[in-house]
Amino acid sequence: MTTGFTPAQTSQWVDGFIATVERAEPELTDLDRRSGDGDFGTNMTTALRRTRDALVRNPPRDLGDPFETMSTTFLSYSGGTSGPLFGMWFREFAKAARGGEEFGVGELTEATANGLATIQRLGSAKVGDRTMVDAIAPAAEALERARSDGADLAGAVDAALEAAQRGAKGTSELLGRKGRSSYVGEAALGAADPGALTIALFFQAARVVVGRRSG
Amino acid sequence: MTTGFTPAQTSQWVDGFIATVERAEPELTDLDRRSGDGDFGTNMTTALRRTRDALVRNPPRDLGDPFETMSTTFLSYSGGTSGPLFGMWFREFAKAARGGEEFGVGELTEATANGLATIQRLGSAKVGDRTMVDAIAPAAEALERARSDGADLAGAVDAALEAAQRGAKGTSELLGRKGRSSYVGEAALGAADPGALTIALFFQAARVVVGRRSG
Amino acid sequence: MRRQFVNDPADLVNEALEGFEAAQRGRIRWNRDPSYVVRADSGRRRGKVALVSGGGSGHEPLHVGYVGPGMLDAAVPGAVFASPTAIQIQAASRAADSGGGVVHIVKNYTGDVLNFRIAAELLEDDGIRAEAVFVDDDVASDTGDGEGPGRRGTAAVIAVEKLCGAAAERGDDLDEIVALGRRITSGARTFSVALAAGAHPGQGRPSFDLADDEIEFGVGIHGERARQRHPFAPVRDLVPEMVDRVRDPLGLGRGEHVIAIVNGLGSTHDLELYAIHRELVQVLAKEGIVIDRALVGTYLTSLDMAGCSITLIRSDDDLVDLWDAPVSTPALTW
Amino acid sequence: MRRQFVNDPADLVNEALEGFEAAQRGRIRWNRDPSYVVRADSGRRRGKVALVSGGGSGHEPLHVGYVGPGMLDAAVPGAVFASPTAIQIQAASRAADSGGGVVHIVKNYTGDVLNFRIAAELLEDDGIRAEAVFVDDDVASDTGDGEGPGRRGTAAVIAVEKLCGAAAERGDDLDEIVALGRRITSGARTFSVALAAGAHPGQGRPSFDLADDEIEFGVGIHGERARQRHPFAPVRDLVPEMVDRVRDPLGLGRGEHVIAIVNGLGSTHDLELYAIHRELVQVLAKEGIVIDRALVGTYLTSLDMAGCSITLIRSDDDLVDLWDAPVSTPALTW
Ligand SMILES: Nc1ncnc2c1ncn2[C@@H]1O[C@H](COP(=O)(O)OP(=O)(O)O)[C@@H](O)[C@H]1O
Ligand SMILES: Nc1ncnc2c1ncn2[C@@H]1O[C@H](COP(=O)(O)OP(=O)(O)O)[C@@H](O)[C@H]1O
Ligand SMILES: [Mg+2]
Ligand SMILES: [Mg+2]
Ligand SMILES: [Mg+2]
Ligand SMILES: [Mg+2]
Repeated sequence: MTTGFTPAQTSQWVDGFIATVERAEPELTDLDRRSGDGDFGTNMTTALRRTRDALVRNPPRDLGDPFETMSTTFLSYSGGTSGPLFGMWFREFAKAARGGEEFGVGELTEATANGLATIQRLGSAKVGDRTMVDAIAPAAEALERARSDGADLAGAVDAALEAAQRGAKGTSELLGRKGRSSYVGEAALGAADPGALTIALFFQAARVVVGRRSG
Repeated sequence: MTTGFTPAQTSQWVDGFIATVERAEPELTDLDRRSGDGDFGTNMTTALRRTRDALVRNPPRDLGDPFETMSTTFLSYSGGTSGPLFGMWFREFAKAARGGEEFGVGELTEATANGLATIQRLGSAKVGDRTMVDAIAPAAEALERARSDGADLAGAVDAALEAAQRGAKGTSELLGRKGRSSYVGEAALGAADPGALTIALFFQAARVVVGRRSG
Repeated sequence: MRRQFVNDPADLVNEALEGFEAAQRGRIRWNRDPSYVVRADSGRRRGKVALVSGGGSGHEPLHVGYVGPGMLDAAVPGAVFASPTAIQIQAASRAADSGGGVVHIVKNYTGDVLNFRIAAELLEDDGIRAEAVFVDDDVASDTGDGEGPGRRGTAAVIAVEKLCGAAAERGDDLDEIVALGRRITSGARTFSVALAAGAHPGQGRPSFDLADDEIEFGVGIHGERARQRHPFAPVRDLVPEMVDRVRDPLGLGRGEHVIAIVNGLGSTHDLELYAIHRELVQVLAKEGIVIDRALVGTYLTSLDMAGCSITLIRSDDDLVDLWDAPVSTPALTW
Repeated sequence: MRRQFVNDPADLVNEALEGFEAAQRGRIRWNRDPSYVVRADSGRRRGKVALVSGGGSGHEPLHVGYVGPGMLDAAVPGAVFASPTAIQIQAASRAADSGGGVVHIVKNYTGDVLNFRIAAELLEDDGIRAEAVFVDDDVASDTGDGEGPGRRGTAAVIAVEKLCGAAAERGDDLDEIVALGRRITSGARTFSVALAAGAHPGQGRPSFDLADDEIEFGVGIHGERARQRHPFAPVRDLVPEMVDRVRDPLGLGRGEHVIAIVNGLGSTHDLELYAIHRELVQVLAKEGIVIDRALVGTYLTSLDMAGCSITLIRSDDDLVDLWDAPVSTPALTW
């Protein structure tokens, strides 16, 4: 039974996330083309490439450093709406991890809850508005439940991933009410929200790391 | 034998000049079209119409007033190159007449000589450059000769007119070396310089007044 | 096909900032990365509230041209028509802060609002208090339903920067300046029209085309078209209609006082701007509205758009004093 | 089709001057007929040499924008691109004179030269001494044969007005100021390029057309085409060539000092002008030429021409002092 991500593992998590999003770039861009302005993939990969460079130049020393670096890169370089919001999302992960030895269920739950609160405070999207919030909110709920149920790390990550994926998929039936998708109306129906999918990819990258260790 | 223009006659002279130039406007404009930019006639008649208005508003009281008014109008309102030069030309007539009782051969000779000097100082055109100077210079010479020969007013005016007309006609065989006609080269050959012709019209208007009195 | 004096269009903003810094001869410092422009003497007067503004580039002289004594302490330029990032804003605010806290003057666009809000949160962790004045004066974007991103910010931001800058110089504290900025904003409205859109650096075409007999009526400053088109008309017809749009929501009546800004949006000539101001003076005189102060010129552009805006700002003695206070920046000095 | 914010184009200049006067709030007075603009406080300082400039309109902010303490005492605007008349110049000079005589600062064009010369003769009869400084900095119009009207006058006139204005303020007498103006002029050269011509108010078309891949190289400020066209090129290639044209006739060498003016001719954006200035700084640094002072912005226009000029003026300590002296005009203040 695993209790939390080690510093090496938060690094693997972030590395894996970068690789996954880069692979998904064409798909994400296409989704943003159907519901927005088609720059989502570029916005992501530009910032993520810089994260990778920064992590090479300044290798992470602390549990929270990979998140911290990713946060700063998104806040420094990303142009779109999603960029600064993701920057603040990763920042909550960095805060929860900072100085710690392990990133356990408690930290994960806390970071996700704070991330949700921050993104909603800043972007004022509600659940159902067809944004990344539609993936984050169910993940946050699932984590709260997992924590109070005493789930282990793998179980908590699994629950979050499953909830985020479900939420992300569900956005394909939603009419946009925040961001650019609010301008295209019904035309976006059938295509999922790329921001929400990216949140799911983030938990999926965590799942891979947890699986690797426990497997 | 007439000794000089009376105040009533300088008025008639200027009025006659205005009327003559207005009648000649299409022809003058056409000549400027062939050797310049085609605005000569408009430049003249705009200023002359204002002269007529100004003379109605402030009827001449002095021998020099008609010239004075015409000078100021040209210096105030005329846009082309010829406008300010004519303004200074009429100004020499005003100066020579100012305060006097009659505008005689002496005044006429003096005004023409000073007008020539002023226009050459300001525009630095020489005889043969295809400008109004080609009419003024022979008129000035003819007047000097008439004065030293002791000619009467009608004789002096006749001599000036004849010389100015000859000079003006001669410009049709000249290549421009000052003003816009210098840009068109041979294209202007065969057409006389409108500025020079206007000088001839000025002496012709004088001739009509002298003729009227002596006739 | 429109062309510009550029190298690689992607480098234009940074190259311009480098040239801008060189021309200012030490009065202003440009920090390349993260990119911001700051008064060379900033931080000297301990406790003075720092004023920081920013937004997309392409609106020059806004905002970098307004950095200097009596106006901004720092300006944060984004890419052309794109918000600066939160990290840029945070860095600029840190550099500008003299211990008195920071006022962010922000034109109301989603990206700008988001990044300035984030920067304020980052600054909180740095122990620096940052409060925002969101400027939303563009009546053409007023949907009236309280939904959506709200009215856009445009030329009133110049007055907010000038007046709050003067208040900061005289020693007003952060809360006072924020309250002042919000008061100015709530009494300010702008209406913009265009005869031709601007063209992005390196792009051959203007961002929209317009028929010869049309005016874009209520245009934005990022190449957004207006909701309305208006038949081409002489300024004597156009200006009264523009004034109607700004006066009505302000409820300006006889005997009231305003500060007026007649702004050129890029390629509109001074002759035109002054001719427009003449109409404005006549219209307001007829309605008994008193122009306390007027600014007429090219102060906020949308690249090389052929267009202009009219801004009216409810005025009073305090605002006039602040307006008249000295200011010494690259683009506004008296 | 280019359009403008105008009523009847024939009224534009006068309407603009009326709006201009209104915006200046009493610092400047516009005399309608004969038309000239004069400092409201002119004639107050007995014996100060008066500076009067003028020329066609359409070049704003030149010259009316430079009337004020430290620069011009009066400016005389003609119709668009047409000389003011001698009577206007005479009236402006009379109004500006404080007993110290008048210096006429005149861009070297046939019409302007003629009318200013005539005005000086008229003023002589008024008992006012007027001497002219003819500014002829445009290298593109240098035929080299001493024939014809000579080099045209362009952006160097701004420096002549600023520097002579400062000299007049400090009490230099008429002969000193004329000598100064001539010294500045003889050490000043300008080269101008355009990507698109301006359009006359009310006229649908720009005064010339240019292919997409061409630059008008050595353009005039009245819609005259250049003698040369140049293939479109990035500023890193363009600026060194422009610098060559102005540096060579001045014989500027390593270690010499200049004042530089990078001027936008109408619709060229500040971003572009600053990017051009960056190139200028690099080129001159490479050649060891020192930029003592620089002015970068839109100071002399040719209606809405997309173009720019680079002016270099041989500089020394005295000129730098005069440059730094305070100036307070609608378009230039420090
Ligand atoms: N107000 C908001 N709150 C949370 N997420 C948002 C909001 N607006 C947009 N988003 C997210 O941002 C994504 C689009 O990002 P991006 O393409 O980078 O921005 P832009 O729309 O500015 O081009 C959407 O898929 C959505 O998930
Ligand atoms: N330098 C000069 N000296 C004397 N007369 C001149 C000179 N240049 C032009 N002119 C006269 O001006 C006339 C043209 O006047 P006008 O059409 O008003 O001027 P523009 O050429 O500016 O349109 C010519 O016919 C010629 O007589
Ligand atoms: Mg997008
Ligand atoms: Mg986008
Ligand atoms: Mg002509
Ligand atoms: Mg002409």
